[in-house]
Amino acid sequence: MRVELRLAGAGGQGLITAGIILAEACAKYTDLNVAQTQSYGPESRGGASRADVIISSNEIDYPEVKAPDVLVVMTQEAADKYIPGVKDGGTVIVDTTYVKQLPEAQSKGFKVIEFPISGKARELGREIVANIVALGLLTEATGIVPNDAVMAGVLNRVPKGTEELNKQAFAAGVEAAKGL
Amino acid sequence: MRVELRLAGAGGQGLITAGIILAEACAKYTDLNVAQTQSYGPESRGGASRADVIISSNEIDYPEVKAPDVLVVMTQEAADKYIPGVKDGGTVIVDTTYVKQLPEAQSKGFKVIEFPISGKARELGREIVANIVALGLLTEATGIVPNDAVMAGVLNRVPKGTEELNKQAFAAGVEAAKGL
Amino acid sequence: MAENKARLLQGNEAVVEGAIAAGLRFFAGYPITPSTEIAEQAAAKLPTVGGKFIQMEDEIASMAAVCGASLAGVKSMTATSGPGFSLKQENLGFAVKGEIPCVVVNVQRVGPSTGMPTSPAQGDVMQARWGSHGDHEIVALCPSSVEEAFRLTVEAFNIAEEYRTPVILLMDEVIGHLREKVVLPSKEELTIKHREKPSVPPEQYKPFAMDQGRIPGVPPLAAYGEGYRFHVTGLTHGEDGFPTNNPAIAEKQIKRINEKISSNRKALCKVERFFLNDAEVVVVAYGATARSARKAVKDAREQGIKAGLLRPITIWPFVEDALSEVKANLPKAVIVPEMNLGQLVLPVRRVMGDSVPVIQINKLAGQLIEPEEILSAIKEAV
Amino acid sequence: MAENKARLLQGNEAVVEGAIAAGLRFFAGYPITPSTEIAEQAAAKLPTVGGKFIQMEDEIASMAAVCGASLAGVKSMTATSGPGFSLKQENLGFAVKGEIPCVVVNVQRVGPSTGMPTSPAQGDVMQARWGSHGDHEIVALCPSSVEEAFRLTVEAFNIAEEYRTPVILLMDEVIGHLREKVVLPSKEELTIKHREKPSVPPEQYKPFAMDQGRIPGVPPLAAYGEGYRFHVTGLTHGEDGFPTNNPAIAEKQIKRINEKISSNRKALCKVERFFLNDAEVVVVAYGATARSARKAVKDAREQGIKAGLLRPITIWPFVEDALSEVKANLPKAVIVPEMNLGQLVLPVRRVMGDSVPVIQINKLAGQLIEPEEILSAIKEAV
Amino acid sequence: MALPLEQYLRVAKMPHIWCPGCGHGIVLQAIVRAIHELGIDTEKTVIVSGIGCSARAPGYLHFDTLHTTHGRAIAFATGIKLAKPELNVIVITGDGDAAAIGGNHLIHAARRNLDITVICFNNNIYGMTSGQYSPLTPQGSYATTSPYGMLEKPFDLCNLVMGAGGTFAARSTTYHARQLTNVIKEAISHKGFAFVDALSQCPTYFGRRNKLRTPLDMMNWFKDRAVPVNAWEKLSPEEREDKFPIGVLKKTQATELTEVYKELIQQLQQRGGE
Amino acid sequence: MALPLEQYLRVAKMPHIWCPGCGHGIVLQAIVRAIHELGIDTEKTVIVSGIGCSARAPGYLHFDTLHTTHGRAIAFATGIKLAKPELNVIVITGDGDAAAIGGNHLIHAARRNLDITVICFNNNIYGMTSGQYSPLTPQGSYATTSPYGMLEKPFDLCNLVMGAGGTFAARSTTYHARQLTNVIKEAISHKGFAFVDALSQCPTYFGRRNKLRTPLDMMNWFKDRAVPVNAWEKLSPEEREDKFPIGVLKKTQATELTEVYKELIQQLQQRGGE
Amino acid sequence: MGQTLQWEISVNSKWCKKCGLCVEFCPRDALEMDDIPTVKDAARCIGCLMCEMHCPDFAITVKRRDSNG
Amino acid sequence: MGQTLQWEISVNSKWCKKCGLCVEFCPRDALEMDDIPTVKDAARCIGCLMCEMHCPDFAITVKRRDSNG
Ligand SMILES: Cc1ncc(C[n+]2csc(CCOP(=O)(O)OP(=O)(O)O)c2C)c(N)n1
Ligand SMILES: Cc1ncc(C[n+]2csc(CCOP(=O)(O)OP(=O)(O)O)c2C)c(N)n1
Ligand code: SF4
Ligand code: SF4
Ligand code: SF4
Ligand code: SF4
Ligand code: SF4
Ligand code: SF4
Ligand SMILES: [Mg+2]
Ligand SMILES: [Mg+2]
Repeated sequence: MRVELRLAGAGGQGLITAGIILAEACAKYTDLNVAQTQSYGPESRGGASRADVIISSNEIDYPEVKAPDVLVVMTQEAADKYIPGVKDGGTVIVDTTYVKQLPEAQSKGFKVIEFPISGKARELGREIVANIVALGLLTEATGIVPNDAVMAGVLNRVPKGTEELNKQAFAAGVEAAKGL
Repeated sequence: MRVELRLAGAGGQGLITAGIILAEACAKYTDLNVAQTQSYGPESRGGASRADVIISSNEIDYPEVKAPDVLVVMTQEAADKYIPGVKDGGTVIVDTTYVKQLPEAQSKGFKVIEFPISGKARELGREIVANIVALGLLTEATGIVPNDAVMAGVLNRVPKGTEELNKQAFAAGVEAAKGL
Repeated sequence: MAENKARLLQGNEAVVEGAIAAGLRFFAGYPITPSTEIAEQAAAKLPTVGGKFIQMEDEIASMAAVCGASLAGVKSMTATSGPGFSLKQENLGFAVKGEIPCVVVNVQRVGPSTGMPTSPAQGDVMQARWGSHGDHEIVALCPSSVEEAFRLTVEAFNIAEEYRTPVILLMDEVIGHLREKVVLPSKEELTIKHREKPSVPPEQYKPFAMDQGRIPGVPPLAAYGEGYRFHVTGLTHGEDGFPTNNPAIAEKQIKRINEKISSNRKALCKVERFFLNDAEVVVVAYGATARSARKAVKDAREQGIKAGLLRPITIWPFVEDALSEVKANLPKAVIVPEMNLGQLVLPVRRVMGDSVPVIQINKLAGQLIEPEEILSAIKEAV
Repeated sequence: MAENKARLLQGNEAVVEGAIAAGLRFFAGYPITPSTEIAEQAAAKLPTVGGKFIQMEDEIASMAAVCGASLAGVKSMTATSGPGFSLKQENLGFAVKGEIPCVVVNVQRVGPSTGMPTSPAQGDVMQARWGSHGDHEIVALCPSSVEEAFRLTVEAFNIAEEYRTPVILLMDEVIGHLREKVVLPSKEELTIKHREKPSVPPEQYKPFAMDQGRIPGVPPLAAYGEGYRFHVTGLTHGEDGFPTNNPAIAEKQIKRINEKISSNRKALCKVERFFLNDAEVVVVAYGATARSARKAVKDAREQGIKAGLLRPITIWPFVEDALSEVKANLPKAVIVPEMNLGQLVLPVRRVMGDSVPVIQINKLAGQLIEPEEILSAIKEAV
Repeated sequence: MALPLEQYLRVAKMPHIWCPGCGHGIVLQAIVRAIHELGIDTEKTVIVSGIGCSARAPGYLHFDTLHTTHGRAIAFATGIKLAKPELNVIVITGDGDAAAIGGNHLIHAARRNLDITVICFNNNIYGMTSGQYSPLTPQGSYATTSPYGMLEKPFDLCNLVMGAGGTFAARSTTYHARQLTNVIKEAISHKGFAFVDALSQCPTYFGRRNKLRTPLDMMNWFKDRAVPVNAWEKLSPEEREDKFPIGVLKKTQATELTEVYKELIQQLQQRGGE
Repeated sequence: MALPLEQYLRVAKMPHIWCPGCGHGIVLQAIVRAIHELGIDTEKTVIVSGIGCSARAPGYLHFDTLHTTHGRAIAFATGIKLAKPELNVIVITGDGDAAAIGGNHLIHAARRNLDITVICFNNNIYGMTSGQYSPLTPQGSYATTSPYGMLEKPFDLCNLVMGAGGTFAARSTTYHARQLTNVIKEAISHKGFAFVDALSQCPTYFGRRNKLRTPLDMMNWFKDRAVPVNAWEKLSPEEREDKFPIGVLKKTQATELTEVYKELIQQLQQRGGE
Repeated sequence: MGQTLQWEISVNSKWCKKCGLCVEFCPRDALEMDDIPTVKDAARCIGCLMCEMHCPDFAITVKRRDSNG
Repeated sequence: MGQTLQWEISVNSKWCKKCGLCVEFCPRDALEMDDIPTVKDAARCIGCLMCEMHCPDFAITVKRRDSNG
């Protein structure tokens, strides 16, 4: 088993953190192997941001994602750029707050999960937790890493005083995935 | 024909200048080839000083002196160090002002010319022209480069106002060689 | 919920973990992508174990400070990438000449010049060997995974200390920035080596002795402030450490410093062999590229092709012996994929001579070579 | 008393004479033995021809200033020795990447580190090729006499200008400090080349065009202040000179910059062949060492031994073709004497493969290899 | 008045890569405005930079531009100016670029009094590499490499330049955009080496870590601490604590290097040169 | 009183390589005397140098000694001091070593206020490489690379160090050997970065070319131009022309880097460290 | 004439990064932040250029209208 | 006691480079330059150490004699 996940959007949306939390939970609480990479802008500026996670029951040789099984897109730009590369039969999670139009599907028959991720986060109080909402969605939708492991990871990484908000955000994401 | 000449003594005695003058005269006024090298101290400090000149009717391949045909020594240290390396049957010109004892001759049958070079220069007015006295001796003793060519080179290189003194010094060297 | 012993660690972080485990207590650096996390982690962690971090004014000063701290008896390291590695070369040569144990990490990015700062490359392989002026040997190690980044950092310190020499950890951006699941060895599992201290009284101490020390040619090293009052210089020096112009002594010393590495090839040269025994096509790959190569070899085997992988873990000194073994089996071809225009392939070709065709796969612009590219070369070769 | 046209000139002086004849009008340097006379002569002579000399604060700044002046349209040079050459590597890589014509002289002394500042060596041969990070090609020329120091300096400028690239004049202390009788060619006898200027209007100018210019892969170069308003960066860039992260463009550009040198080997690689036709033993030697080799070959011939000399005048790119010709004749041995631990012998071995034994003679501590040493190796080999 | 941007900017390369609210854009505009108001020939002006966020500026300027190696811009500029003294040479640099790795070139250019203008986009941090401390990071401030607060003292860049013998030194901030433009104008007009310490905000890496949450907070921080130079001179040492002077801090005339060179060459050529 | 030389010198390495009348020996003696008079532990003192005639000094000193690369002594010293703060670290450097290639390390060490002492053997010239100009060569003076007279302005090294934020700066000359010893003593005793500009003569390369024919001529040149710092403060700008102040020019206290570090480590370890 | 608007303010939405500094620096409160900055009350504008000069993105410009604009 | 010489001056001829600075700096004219510096008039010496401190070669030293020397 080798599953390739990708979270893509803009710098500042916290997708790298989300990717790391997922990967870390996977490392600590499962027997699976995991590798996480990300894209960097020129030195470190730049708008786009991308985090990749590979989870595998075997050794992970080639450490990069070539065709994600699961993709989360949180900007229109990311949607346009990455959706066409998703594996046949894969899953695409779309933040409908920002992604208004999906690129012409090349009939790869993948599953699309649409949810106003950022909007939900705003609703909860601060858009900054959109990444955690997305993480909830992703965790629940993939089902590879136990929800409580990821949740623990979230609480480990977020600033003091924001735990409650993040819990809610994660839960909202999980709910959304369940509901769909 | 390949003749190897060496002038050895202490820094400040002007032997490098003497070597260059001789080599330059040879280059400009004869059909012979010439190569001149010198020793450098650590970076550029240090007491000992040595100038080598190779004169040859053929191309000069290996540019360093291995066993001089003619050696001028102007300090005891130089005498001790370099006399043993002179070619069999070579010539050694000794500044008896400073060289008080010749190293045990390994019976190479070389010709020794002894002359109080620095003393003579002092006599003429300034010890600083000892190198030119030595040059006179060397030029005359070897007879490879015309005396007037070397003399012209001397006048070219020495500071303004010291021409007369240097002329005398050169002449004194030539005389000394003739007299011996 | 049962937490296992594993952690998620970034390659660059693993270097700092490994270094501190190996005894690192002084880090001087200057930020540069993609190595910066090493400095950042060192800044955060060193003071908690009583060590010091300093961000110097540039890479030259960093390398200098590292040498100074090491001579004061403290295990020291710096980290950089291409442009900074170029700047360190003069003082790296000083460390070689002064036989100062230390570790220099180069997380390679695309060059030449500023290049592509965030993109991976393996373009400094030859520079690691030849970047400083004058004849010198260098030890360079190249990890292919985060766990190995940890282990090889420990190993780099051990070699630096045992051989009194700077050791280069030659990473690439892929491994530096990659996060992987790792289980770090416990303190007990690790062998930590320390430089040999002089056993003679100060008056008899020769810091550059020809024939003292556990390893032939590696003289014991006192620390400043211990009463040995010794001299270290970048000038060619005798056994006592003072400059010499005596060609015989100079030649002996320069040779000793070179040979303490070159004649210990056996001990220093580590490789990983993967399906080599009966391999008809051998891939020689290192760093991140070796991971693609491994995948390609596995895929080839699955398709019934007898492919194998030789992975140099030690990049310098060059793994001549392992390569000669490969040559002895006369494979149909040796394939050398590199994220550069072809660097380690040069000594590979030299060893293979006219007997074995050497095929190179090169990618320059910051993209990891893919398993498929290697696989198809393998297929072509058989 | 008839004065002939000859002069007595030092190797270092000849470099300055050659440079000024080639059009040098800007020199930035930092003193270092044994190259200092080059700076001193440049300081004295340049202002007399309207040029500028500046002693910068260090070698890094010197290399930078040289690049700046060249982009302003003025032929520029710097000179140094090992430690300074190490420091220049980062900006040398910038010159390669920015395709900035200039000449860098390295008068080699004994290394590593401070080494033996006044003693000759050939220890920076590999550094010249690989000293800067990232994949880059370098042109390096190596004179064996004072006259050749003059001629190759002119040639270095010509190549720099024609190929828009830094060129290294790789001398050794023997040639740098040697004074010899030379007859310098007159202005008329010399071919002086200049960089190609753009023929298009500024709006259309692409300073890093893939396919413009007299020599394929060498785009014309405007000068600052001429209205072209172009951009130069050390980042990997596209044809317009602006940074790109597009791997395809990046790959093309890096390849172009490398291939404009590597694919012009034929034009760039100069050698001297001496008694090679029927040689049973071939000596491959360069710089001062080649003079001893020449003597040894002559002596061998006198003794009836069929020895020959191949002298690489171009050190980099490596004279593969000439070496392959040598290999084709299957001599009994190739002998490579070097004042280092064995550097150019590495590519020689690579080319000779398993067919021809390669014997190396190495001397490290600042002494010129003597003809007798080479001769006896020749005798042993036949 | 609005600037004719097409004349000065490579508009096709815009928008620039800087983060929202980054002060560098404000300093860049001040430079463009200064050049515009001075009416300098854009074809005879070269802009040189090192490496950093700041150093990306020349890429957006429609001039001859040179984006060099980290810290070395001034040394490259020295070659350009000496080779072609008729060019205006302006160096754009960062606090890391100019004062960390490039400190030596800065002080030597100041000493030589070569007629170039150096404008330091001083945001107290290494922006490009994501927030390490620089030699301008205030003691106690947080950066990724000073997780316990900066332990070292920062430079005062104008003092450094003046200590090196520089003939012109000025400081302003992005808050004082108009004054900043004016001191840049003076700097460019100065015959000799001119240095401008242009305080700029890096909200992304300095602000966030140091409780200055918005670009405006950072600019207000400048406002609260900046004291016009004539007022500054009247402050006691205690009053100066935590404050800094803005305006032209030094302006003197001295022989300028390209002028000296010109004379030397003329003399030599009169003597009969070659 | 005569010094117990065997205690401080590697007598077997003497005589040193310096030329007759070279000022470097006088400065070296002043250092030895200062150390002797302060009663410093020679086993806990490291002497570090770069490259140059001056930089050869450590080879003659019976201490732990380090002869590094050109210009980098202060950076090496920084590593030593930070790694083992209990050591006294003294840097011996030349004007080329400290101010040309090494200028950046000098100003950064001054800024950091790391407790090391830097003594610059300032002979206005590159001695070791035979007389090229240095950043301290007076305008108009001759050197092998300024055959038409030095075109650039020199640094005032104490001003440079003070401009960089240095807490201690002093100057003296070989003529004023006793005072030189005293300022070196003060410098070594200073807690923090201390810089001494020790004017020294190079008769071989500076003197000869500049009509100062003997070492004594050169030392008299120092005498004629040196003004004690209290007298200096009373001079008008015109009176200062061609003169320079000697003595301790600045001495202030500020937090010292190894001290700051010590506190940080203590704090962290109290917090529960690892 | 007093009524005619003297100043024309334009925002380049392609370059604007929405930092809001123009709005903050307007001494006359003539601007407000919508998605991008917009003119709240053109009549208040006195053409002081504070908005323009504090825009890091060259995205807001203030021009004097032709006298008979 | 007044007559006893208080100061013992010694010159290390192996280290002395004959620069003459010691002689020049003696305020009491107690030294003179022979081949190497020598004491001309020991009685004039006041032990001021000017000679010693200005010697670049550590070659001249001035010691106080034992009180009953
Ligand atoms: C030789 C070298 N060292 C380090 C770097 C990495 N680097 C790039 S920019 C930078 C710092 C930039 O800081 P600053 O000059 O203050 O500019 P800012 O980004 O803050 O505008 C560093 C360390 C490099 N490119 N080259
Ligand atoms: C990197 C490097 N550049 C240049 C040199 C050559 N070099 C050696 S000493 C020196 C100058 C020494 O001058 P200074 O520091 O004033 O010392 P002095 O000899 O005058 O005492 C130079 C340029 C070197 N050794 N290394
Ligand atoms: S990181 Fe800081 S300096 Fe760089 S662009 Fe962003 S705000 Fe500006
Ligand atoms: S060259 Fe000058 S500095 Fe060097 S030892 Fe001689 S006199 Fe002293
Ligand atoms: S010009 Fe002045 S008043 Fe008008 S909108 Fe801009 S800031 Fe406000
Ligand atoms: S200041 Fe500029 S970038 Fe910021 S909101 Fe206003 S127009 Fe947009
Ligand atoms: S101690 Fe003083 S008085 Fe005595 S000899 Fe020396 S200089 Fe003269
Ligand atoms: S000062 Fe010293 S070296 Fe000079 S003459 Fe006197 S004793 Fe000799
Ligand atoms: Mg900055
Ligand atoms: Mg000096």
